[in-house]
Order: sequence, then structure tokens, then C-alpha cells
Amino acid sequence: MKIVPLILGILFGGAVLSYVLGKIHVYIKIIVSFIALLTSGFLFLSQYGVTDTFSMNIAGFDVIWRINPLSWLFGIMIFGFGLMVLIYSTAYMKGKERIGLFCFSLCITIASMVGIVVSADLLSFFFFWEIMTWASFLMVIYYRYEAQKAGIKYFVMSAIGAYAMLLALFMIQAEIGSLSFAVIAANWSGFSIGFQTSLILLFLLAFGLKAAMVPLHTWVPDAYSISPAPFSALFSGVLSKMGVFGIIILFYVISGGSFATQFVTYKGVALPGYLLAWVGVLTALIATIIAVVQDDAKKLLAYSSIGQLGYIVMAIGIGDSLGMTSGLFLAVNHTIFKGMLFLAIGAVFYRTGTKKMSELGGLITRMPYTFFVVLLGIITLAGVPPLSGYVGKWMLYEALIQKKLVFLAVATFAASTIAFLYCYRLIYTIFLGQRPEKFDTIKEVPLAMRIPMVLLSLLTMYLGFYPYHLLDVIAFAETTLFGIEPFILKDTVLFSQIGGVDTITVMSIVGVAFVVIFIIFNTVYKRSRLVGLKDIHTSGEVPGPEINLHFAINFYQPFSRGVQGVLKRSADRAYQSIADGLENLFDLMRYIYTGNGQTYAMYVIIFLVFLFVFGTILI
Amino acid sequence: MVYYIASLSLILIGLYGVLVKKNLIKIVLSLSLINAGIHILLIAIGYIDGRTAPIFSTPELRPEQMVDPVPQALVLTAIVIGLAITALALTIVIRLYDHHKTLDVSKIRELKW
Amino acid sequence: MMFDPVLMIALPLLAAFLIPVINRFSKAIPKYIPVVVIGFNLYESIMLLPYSMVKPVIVIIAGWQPPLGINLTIGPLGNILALMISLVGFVVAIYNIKFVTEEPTEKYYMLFLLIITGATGVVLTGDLFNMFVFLEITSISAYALTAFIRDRNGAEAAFKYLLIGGIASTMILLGIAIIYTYTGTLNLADIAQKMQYVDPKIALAAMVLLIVGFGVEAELFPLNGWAPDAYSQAPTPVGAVFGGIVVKAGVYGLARMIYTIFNFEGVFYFLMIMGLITLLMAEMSAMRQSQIKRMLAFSSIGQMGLVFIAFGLATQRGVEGALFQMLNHALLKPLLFLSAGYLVYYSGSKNIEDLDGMGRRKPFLAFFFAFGAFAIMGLPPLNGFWSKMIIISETIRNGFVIVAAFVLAGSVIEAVYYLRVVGRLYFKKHDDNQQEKYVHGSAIFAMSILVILAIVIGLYPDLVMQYLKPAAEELVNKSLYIQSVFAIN
Amino acid sequence: MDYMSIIVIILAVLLILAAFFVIRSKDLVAAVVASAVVSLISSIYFYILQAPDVALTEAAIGVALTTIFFMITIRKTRRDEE
Amino acid sequence: MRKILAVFFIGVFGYYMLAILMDFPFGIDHLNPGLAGAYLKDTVSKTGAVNVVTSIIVNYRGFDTLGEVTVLFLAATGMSALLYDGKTMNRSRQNASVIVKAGSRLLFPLIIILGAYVFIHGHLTPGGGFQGGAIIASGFLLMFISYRNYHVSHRILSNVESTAGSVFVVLGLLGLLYGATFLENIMPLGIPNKLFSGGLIPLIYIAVGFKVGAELTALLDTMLKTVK
Repeated sequence: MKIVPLILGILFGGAVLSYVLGKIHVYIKIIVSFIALLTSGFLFLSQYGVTDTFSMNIAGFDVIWRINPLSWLFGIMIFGFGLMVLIYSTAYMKGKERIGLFCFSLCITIASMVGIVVSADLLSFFFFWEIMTWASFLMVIYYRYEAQKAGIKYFVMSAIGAYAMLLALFMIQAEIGSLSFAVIAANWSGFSIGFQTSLILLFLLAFGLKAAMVPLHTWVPDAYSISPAPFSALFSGVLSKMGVFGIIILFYVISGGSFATQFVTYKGVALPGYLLAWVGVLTALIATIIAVVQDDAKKLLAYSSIGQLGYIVMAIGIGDSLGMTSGLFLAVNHTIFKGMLFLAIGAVFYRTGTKKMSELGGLITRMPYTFFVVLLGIITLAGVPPLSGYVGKWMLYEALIQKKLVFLAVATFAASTIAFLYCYRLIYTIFLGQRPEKFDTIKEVPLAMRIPMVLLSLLTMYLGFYPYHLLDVIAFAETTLFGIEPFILKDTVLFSQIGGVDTITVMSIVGVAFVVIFIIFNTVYKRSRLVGLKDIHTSGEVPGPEINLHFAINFYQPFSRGVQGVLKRSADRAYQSIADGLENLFDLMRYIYTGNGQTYAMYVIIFLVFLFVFGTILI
Repeated sequence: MVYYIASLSLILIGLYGVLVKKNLIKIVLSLSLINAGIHILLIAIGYIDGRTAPIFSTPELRPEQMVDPVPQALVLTAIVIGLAITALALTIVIRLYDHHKTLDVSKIRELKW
Repeated sequence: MMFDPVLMIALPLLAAFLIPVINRFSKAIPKYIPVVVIGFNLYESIMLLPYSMVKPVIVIIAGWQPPLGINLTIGPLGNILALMISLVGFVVAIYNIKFVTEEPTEKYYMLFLLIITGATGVVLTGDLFNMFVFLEITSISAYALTAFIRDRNGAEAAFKYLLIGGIASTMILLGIAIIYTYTGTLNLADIAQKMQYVDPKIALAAMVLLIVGFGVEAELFPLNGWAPDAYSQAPTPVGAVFGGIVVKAGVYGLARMIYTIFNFEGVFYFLMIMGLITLLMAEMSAMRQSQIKRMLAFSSIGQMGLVFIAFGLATQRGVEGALFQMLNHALLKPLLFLSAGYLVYYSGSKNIEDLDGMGRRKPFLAFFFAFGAFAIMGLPPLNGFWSKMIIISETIRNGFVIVAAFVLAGSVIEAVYYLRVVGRLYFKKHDDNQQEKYVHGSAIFAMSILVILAIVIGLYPDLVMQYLKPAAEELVNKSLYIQSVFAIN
Repeated sequence: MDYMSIIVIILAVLLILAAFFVIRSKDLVAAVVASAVVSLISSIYFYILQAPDVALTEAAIGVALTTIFFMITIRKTRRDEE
Repeated sequence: MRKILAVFFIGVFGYYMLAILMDFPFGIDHLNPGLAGAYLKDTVSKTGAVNVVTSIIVNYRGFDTLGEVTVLFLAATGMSALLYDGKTMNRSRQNASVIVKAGSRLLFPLIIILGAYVFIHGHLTPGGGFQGGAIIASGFLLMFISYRNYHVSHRILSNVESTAGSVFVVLGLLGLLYGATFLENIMPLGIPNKLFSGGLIPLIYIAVGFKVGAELTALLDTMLKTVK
């Protein structure tokens, strides 16, 4: 028995089995899902460095599955995070309706993502890609009534992306007669530049959609915010990484890394990569700005995800050893901290029933665990020491500086800085400040929800102090797959061409400083006074019942005013108007069916004569 | 040759009726005109100058003296099929008239677009 | 155990003839007769598969060798289509048992049996005129069934159908006349053999007439004006039969003419272009339909457009894809129609707007509909995926990237309008003040068969691909077909 | 030009005229009668063309039955063409 | 507008058809490559029928005829289904004059006998099941016209229809039973030009005659009886 089909079989079979058996009792469902996930996860884990290729012919297409170091890296991300989400949802979804559907689509999504990473040919890649799309679609529409618009938007955009990929992959097949990555990589440099460009564009349309590249990101905020919290975490944590994975596949696997020789290069970066990097940084900038003005916590996190994915995409676009390493590291990192944040916000929602930050506040005393998780999450997000975000950011800046990509570096820096704003907004409006009275009695979330959050927090700390295991795996993937010179590691010191950093030292110093300051603030300077919600200054305005003057309303008002111009031109609205226009155009077409039988008969005769005439001309 | 022209004229006149006449019964009549035209055409195709009908009514008749029997068989079948279509069409016309109180085809277009 | 394949036509005819007599004794028995008889057809066509795959089964009728008498030529293609037809017929027959209450029911069952017999005859026969006769059986019963619910719109739809169908049948007859004139034979293989000596100008005329004639049943673009009306006004199971059976017979006729009888290279390009236009027009028209069955009709036309595109490729794999798509369509469109039938029945309205909240009130039906919609969109791991893959890959392989791009654009449109309906079913709130009506077990059973088959084929497409290969070969390699018919001489 | 072909030509003219009449006539009954004439002439044609079987069929079905069907239909609907 | 379009396209169509027909001279012998020669040569010796058209219809292309009968059956079924109203209607017409009544009384048996003669002698003389059936139906038509309340039991008609149709199929199946093919002749051919010749042909034609007669009568009756 080959190991890869076994893993996929367990996963998909487990999903179906849990759905079917789950009809008996809800626990059976959860247990079956756990068993499936754990067994296949351990099987997967054991495949590090093993290349076990499985191939078969199905409906005349060759299908190849294998696990290589890159897929191992992504697979472990999927399994680990999937497990966390599953644990979390046992508590989160308890007593909710349609748990069967939830569990099923969660498992199918995880399984299909594993399928994507183990695929070594484009057809099975596409196959699992589509399964992932519909499985996640089922999740987006979980809250049926509100979710219709978001769901359809997600599905249709995904379909457009997927069909673009389909077109590209069959164009490749028509050219070289195979869909296997290896064969494509061997033949890629033989393609003409125009052909390559069209392939890249088509693939980027597909992957960019999932990786939420501007301007393909419009489905993200709606879909992320409307799906159940565990699934939002999965969406942002790993599902979006599939887009990143696809971009890596496109840029470094199926193209055989030949862009540098095929295209013009700028400062050592091939043109497609350079453009991709700009798209990435623009994504980061725009999304970050929009994130700042969001009031819905999940939407904020969604935009923040878009922004973070922008960095990752940029890093991959730059794509030498530092860039790739930082990209992959940031990807893992993003999975962890965005997972933490989504789960934590989900926990808040679980207890308070609202995602609106303006309705929350002062939860720090009621939900301390959650507060700490969010705190660690935003620290990682901001990329400041002592947590793992710092390492990724450091490598990213190093890569930019080393390539002397000044503008990119400046833009990245700007985006990172603006990101502080929404980080602060997130933690402040929810956990600090005054607490509305109705939340005075809420409790911390159940254990099953705390465990994954805490585990992820511990992981981000660990990676911050000691990123070398992860970097080893990344380096292994890079050397075996892309033939990129691995990034230099010496003991606990990271080296680039312009400098190095000893993570343990940096992290320890900053960590100790953090703890010290924390203690000082909580003991020596504890002079703050709790203020009631109603006890606020209204600056001359008479507070009426219609004006809710909670501090979190118009939180960054000056900033919002400043970026209003940007926000007005939404890509979403542009798509909507294009879609409406097209629909009206299509609607005209059906007027050909006039309803008069004689007209139809006339069509028949016209068609007949047309055939006669053209046939005679052609003979 | 006359037969060809006659049958073709029937077909074309019938087609004109189907495409232009608004009355439902006229349309059905036109359809049966087309059919009649095709039947004449088929029989004319099977005809061979100076030969007799394909019936060996007397033993002296030789196969070489007979016209092609196959088109005749086909036309027989086709006539019956034509009758069936006509009958059904007329039934539907009666039904349509019951509901719409008109025989104008251009006024019976509730199903459209 | 295999019986003489001619029973696949003779038995249903006998049963149809006997139904009025049986009806005198018991009103209940006629409902089950189609199930039994078509079940026999299903059995027989499955049993035939191993034989026909090796070498076409030639069934002599009345003891005369092929060019002389009529014979059934059951090649892989005919057998697969017969299997498809009897499968759909069987499922719909089961569905009928409880669903059809419109008097006179025994007449309904007679017409239903005959429509299936006619289609089976079209795909099995090896004689051009016989094909015409069976096509007429199919279409005349289709006209009658369209108007079976004797309401305003049913009669209107039936008249339109009859008008266009009548013109089509005269065109076929004219084409047969021309073919007989110049080849002196009516056997398909014999015609195919002799056609090469015929002046291309005349062959073209015959082909054009036959394309138009079969194109009407096959829903080729400008000839498909009847389809939306007939689909939407006929009783629901009949809509399923139109999509699953009648159209297939038309497409078979068209393919047989183009591939086997005539040899014009250009017609394949033409077919592809017409297929593309058919697809796009249908998908665009389906976009804003307000009636669910009408929307499904346009979707059916669109699927046929895809089939035409694949047939237009004229390659082995392209034809395989076309046949696979036909098979999938034959499974899924009935599923959609049958579930839509009950949805319409429960909501009491044909409009999509009135289906709000059916997902909660009728979970099974809504599931079946959603399943069919997703499968027909081509989502893996369901069966629609593979046929779409094959067709698109083959289209691009032959250099028609633009065509493939348009097909995919059409698919996006398809996804949009199907999702709208599914969205209505699941996402809209509806006050549950209607009294609950029971969904009949037989209907659920019938639809489950289709769902299971769709999943099985989706997971293991080679199950059918192995049979589609020789079937496609039969079309692409016409000398094979001709030889096999005359080999018994 | 023998005797027969003159008859044939005259019949052809009649046939076409009758067909025109079918199309042009405002009175449906007259149109149906004209169509019966078409059938009758084609039946004669069949006889001339050595197809007695077909002639008999056309006479019985085309001339008699089809006409009756049309007549009944006209009775049940309306006689004039709107 | 519609007229101009129609005339234009029909004109082009007619031109093409005429061009094709011009290639095929009228009345020449073209039997050699086709089936017709074979049919003419072998019919008498192999089927026992002297009317080649009948032998083609019933024997060589008997399957077509089965289909044809089915089509007629379908038309009858379809019509009665479409005109079904749940209740039987009486024909609301005046009686015809006495002369017509007497005449039709007189003619009716003769017409029936003529019809029977035509279908029984289908293999010998022109005519056959369809013609005979149509003649019988016209006999009934005469009665319908003359007598206001002339009643033919629908039950009997449909029983005849069903039985005759089944007999056709069963006669075909007999061939299978005897180890031959469907619709194959399993009876002695007899001496050509005698009534009892042609094997199954007369039997099938009798069945067809009954069936067509019953069907057409039923068609007429249904149409006459419907509302209005």
C-alpha cells in the first residue's frame, strides 16, 4: 500500500464516515474525525524526507502523488492547525445546528488541502483545488441567511480563478502532452515568452484569488467574517496558504525556476517576481489601511490577513534564498498568529455574541487567557521581538536591503507601521477601556477552546526564540526542490550577507525587558482608575440616546477621513458593476426566443439555407 | 420533370404557409402540403419510364418490367406518419382554441424569453 | 442470460399495446408495467455490453441480411446509449409511480413507454428510414406528453414543438429521399459505403437536411426554440425524459450522420462553432429565467452545446468526452428535473422565487437539487468533472484555446445561475405555515439511484471510460462500423 | 408531347393552383377542400406513376380522413381566418 | 418583413433543391446498384407475395410497419389523452336526412366488407392493412355523420386496437420462438397469387387492418365527441 493514497483515503473516508456515523451521535462524529486526522497526520509526519511516488491513470489522465519536503512543510501546517481548529470547534460548535455539515466540510477541506500539497501533477492539483473550493464554500454559507451574498461571491470568484487555472494547465498539456510537474519543469524553458506570460497570468489569477492578492481580494473580508470562527481561522491560517503554495509551485517548481533566464531581470529579480513583489506590497499597504478603519473584528483580521499575505507573496516574488526562506517562515508564522487571533476573536464572539468592536470593551478581566493570546498574536503580527514575527520580518527586510530594492523596502516598512494601528485597535477596543454592563458576567471560554489558543501561543514563543528547526525544514525544502543555496545558519545565529542576528540573545533581552516593564506597570505605576461606561466627556455635545458615545466608535476618525478617498474606489464595487452590466447584456440574448412558434420555424429555414450556402461555398 | 417541379412547388408553397400564415389550421394544412410534395417526389424518383406497378399479378411479368417498389413502401409509411402528425396537431389546435379563443399563432405567445 | 436484443423494442411495444386492456382489469397495474419493461431493457442492455464491446451485435429482423432487410446494429455506441436511455427511463418510471396523478394515467404510461421505445429504436437500428420512423415515434409521443397537462401553456408549447418537429421530420424525409435516390439503399453502413461515390454537392444537400432534421431534437442552436417551452410545460418526469432521452436520440442521429454516413471535414468545425454558440446563448438565456424548469431547459441546451463542441473535435478522445458528457447529462438533468418537480409541487409554483426556504422544509429534495447542480457544474469528485476535463483538455490540445475559454466562461455563468437557485433553497427564510406533504419513497429511491451513480462514476470514471473508448472508436473509425455490419454476409 | 404528359401538366397546374388556394383562401373550409384536391391529384399522380398501393392509401387517408379531421377541427374552432 | 424573409429563404432553398433534382433525370433506370432489383427478383420466390410493395412493407421492412402502426397508435392515444375531459360527451348535431341515413345503412356493410377485402388481399392486389383500415374507418365515419347517436363502444375499439397490435408483435415474436429472427416468416409460403400464400403477410396485414380501422375510428369518434 502506497502511503499517500492511504493518507488521503483515511482523510476523505474519515470525513464521509464521520458524517454518516455522526447521525447516530455527535460524539462519534468528533471521535471519528479526530482519529482520521491523527492517524493520517502521524503517517504524514513520518514521511519527512521520504519520496514515495504514487501514480495511476484515471480517465486517461496521469495522476501522480508524492510527499516532498515542501509538501511536508505545508502538510504539517495543515494537519497541526487543522487539529487545533477541530479541538477548538468541539467546544465552539457545541449545541449549534448542522454540526454534521460543519465537521464534514472541515474534514473535507483539510483533506483536500493535503491532496493539493501532495499532488505532483496539475490535474490532481486542480481536482483537490476544486474540492477545497466547494468544501470551504459550504463553510462560508454556514450561517445561511446572512451568508448568501458572500458565499456566491466567493464561489463565483473561485470558479473564475479555477477555470483560469484549468485553461492554463490544459494549454500546457496541449503543448507538451503531460501534466506532471517534473515534465513541465523540464520543458518550461522551451515555451515562448508570450506563452509563458499568459500561463503566469492565468495561474496567478487562480492562486492570487486564494492568496487574496489585490485586486482579487474582495471576497476575503465577507467570506472570512461570515464563516464560523474556527473556520475563519482555517481560512486565513491554511486555506489562503494554498494560494501561496500555488505561487511557489508556479514560480519555482513547474517553471523549473527558469524565470531569471527567461525574463528581463531587475536587480537580480526576474520581471515576474519583481512585479509579483510589487503586487504583494501594494496588497499589504492597501489592506492594512482598510483594516485600520474596520469596526467588525473579523473583517479587521481578514484585511490584516490580506496584508500579511501580501508580505509573503512579496517575499516569494523576490525569491532568492533569503526571500524564499522569509516567505515560507512568514507563511508558517502567519498561520500560527492569525489562527490565534481568529480563535481568540471567535472566543470573544462565543461569549459576547458580537463581532463589533464598538460594542465591546474591558474584557481583560473577564477573559484573561484570551487577552494574552491576542496580545501575543499582535506582537507577532507587528513583527517586533521577542516573538517569531520578528524573525520573519528581519529576513524580509534583509532580503529587500540585500537586493537594494529601496522602494519595496520603504513601502513594506510603511505598511508594517500602519499595521500597528489596527493591532492596537484590536486589543484596546475589545479588552481595555470601559466594559459595557451587559458583559459584566461573562466567563472565560471553555478549556477546549483555550487549549489550541494557548498551544499556538506557546508555539509562536518557541519559534521566536528558537526558529532553527523550522528553518532547517525550509532549507531542506529549498535545496531539494528549488536548488537554492540555503540560508546560512550557524548555531543560533542567522546570517545574511549584510549581517546576522542571534535570536536567543535578542529575544531573551527583549523578553526580559518586556516582562520587567509589565511588572513595573502593574505594580509601581498602577494608578489607573476604572471609569464607567457612561462616565465620559462629551466635549460640549449633549449625549442623546441616539448617539452612542462609546470610545470605540470612530476610533481612528482622523485616519479614516484621510483614507476615505482610497476606500471609495473599491474593487468590489467595480466587479459588481461589471457583473451587473454583463448580466444585463446576457439578458438581451434570450429575447431571441420570442415565443412565436413561427419565428422559430423561420430560424430553422434560415439555418437550413445558411448551411446550404456556406456548405456550397466551402466545398 | 413535371413531377419534380410540381412536388417542389408543393413543398415550397407549404413552407411559405408554415412560415407566413398566422392561422393555426392553415399552418397544419401547409405542413400536410409539404408532406404531399415529398411523397410525390419520392414516388417520382422511383418511377421508371415504361414500366408497370410492382405486382406480379400475371406470371408473365418480369422483374425488369417494374418500377422501384422501395419508395412506394416508404411513402406508404410516410403517409401514415403524416396522418398521425396532422391528427395530433389538430387536437392541439382544438385545445389551443379552447384556452386562447384565437387561432392566430402570433397571439399565442405566453411562453417566451 | 441474454435475450434477443430485438425484445428491447418488441416488448415495450407489446406492453404499450396491452396497457389499455390491462387497465380494464386493474387501474393499479399499468403504473408498474413501465418499471418492469424498462427494467428488462436495462438488464438486457447491460447483458449485451460484453458482446457489443468486442464486435457489434447485428440483429437480423425478418430473416433478411443487412442491406436487404432492416437490422439492428448494436455497436458499443448504440449499446451505451441504449443503456443510458433505459437507465433514465427506469429511474423516471419508478418516479412516475406516485407522481403521476393526471388522468388518464394509463395513456400517460403508454406514451411514456413509447417515447422510450422510440429513442431505443433510434439508437439501435441500422437502417436510416427505420431511424426516421423511430424518431417520429419519439417525437410524436413527446408532442402528446408536452400537452399532457391540458392547460393553456401546455398546448402552446406542444404546438411550437410540433411545428418545428414537423418541419424537421419533413426535412429528414427529404434527406432520405435524396440519399435513396443516389445510393439506392437505406442501410446505414451500406449508405456510408456508397456515399463516397456520390457527388459532394448532393451529399451536402442530404447532409444539411439531415442535420437540420436531427438538430431539432438535438437542440442545436437556432433549432431549439421549442425546448424551453416544452421542458417547462410538460409534466416534470417528461421534462427529465426530454433532457435524458429525447435529446440523446437526436444527438446520436446527428453524430451518426456526420461521422458515419458523410465525410465532410468542414462540418466538424461547423459543429464546434454551432456548439459554442448553442452553449453561450443557452447559458446567457438561462441567467435570468424566473421559472425553474425553464432554466433547467436552457441549462440542458447549454450542456448539449458542450457535447457538440466535443463532437466537433472529431478525435477519439473528443468523442469519448462527448459521450461521457452525454452520460453525465443523462444522469444529472433527470435528477435536477425530478427534484425540481417535487419542489414545484410543494411550493405550488413554478417560479424560482417561490422556492425560498425549501432547503429546510424539504431537505432531501433540496439536497438532490443542490447535488445535481454541483455535479453539473463539474465539481470534483462528481461525474461532471471528468467529462468537462476531457472535453476541455481535448479542445485545447487541438488548438482551440478560445473555444475552451468561452466554454469556461459559460461554466461560470452556469455556476452563477445554479447557485442562485440553490441559494434560494437554502438561504432564504420562509414562514413554514404550509402543511407538510410527504415525499414519496419511490421518488426518493429513484433520485438516490442517480445520486449514487453520479458519485460512483465521479470517483471511478474508468468504470464508464472503458466502454466509451470502443464507442468513440465506432464513430471515429467508420470503416470499422461498415465492415462489422457486412462481416456476417 | 403525348396525351399522357398533357394530362400530367394540366394536373400539375391544377395542383399548384390548389396549393395556392390553400394558402390564400380566407375561408378555412375552402382551404381544406382545396387541400383535399391536392391530395386527390397526388393520388392520381401516384396511380400514373405506377404506384397503386400508394394511390389507394392517399385516396383513403389523404382525401377522406385528413379532410374530415380538418373539417371537425374547423367546426370546433372557427371557420374564418382572422 | 416576415413575408420578404420567408420568400427570400424559401427561394434560395427551392433553388438548391431544384439544382439537386436536375441532376437526377426523371424516369430512367437506376435500379442496378440498389436493393430494388433484389427485391423485385426475389420477392415471389422468397416471400410468396406477388405484391412487391406489400412484401417490402410487411416482410422486408416489417419493422418499419410495426413502427408505423405504433405511430398511429400513438396518435390515437395522444389524441384521446389530450381531449380527455373526464366525462363522455354526445355529439351535438342534427340527424342527417332520411335518404342519407338509408344510404349509409346500406353502404356501411359494403364498405366494411370492401375494407376487409382490401386488407386480406394485400399481398395479391394493391392495398393492404392501412388502406383497408382507412376504408373501414370511413365506413364508420359515414355512420357517425348520418346518425346522431350512433355509438361505437370505445372499449371494444380499444380492445380491438390492443389485441391487433399485440397480435402483430406476437406474430413477430413467434419467429424468435421458432428459432428464427423477429418477424421472420415461419409459415409455408404457399402458391403465389393464391389467397393463402405469402406466409405471415396476410396475417399481419389482417392485424394491421383491424388495428388501423379501430384506431382511425377511435380518432374520429374522439374528435367528434369532444366539447363544443
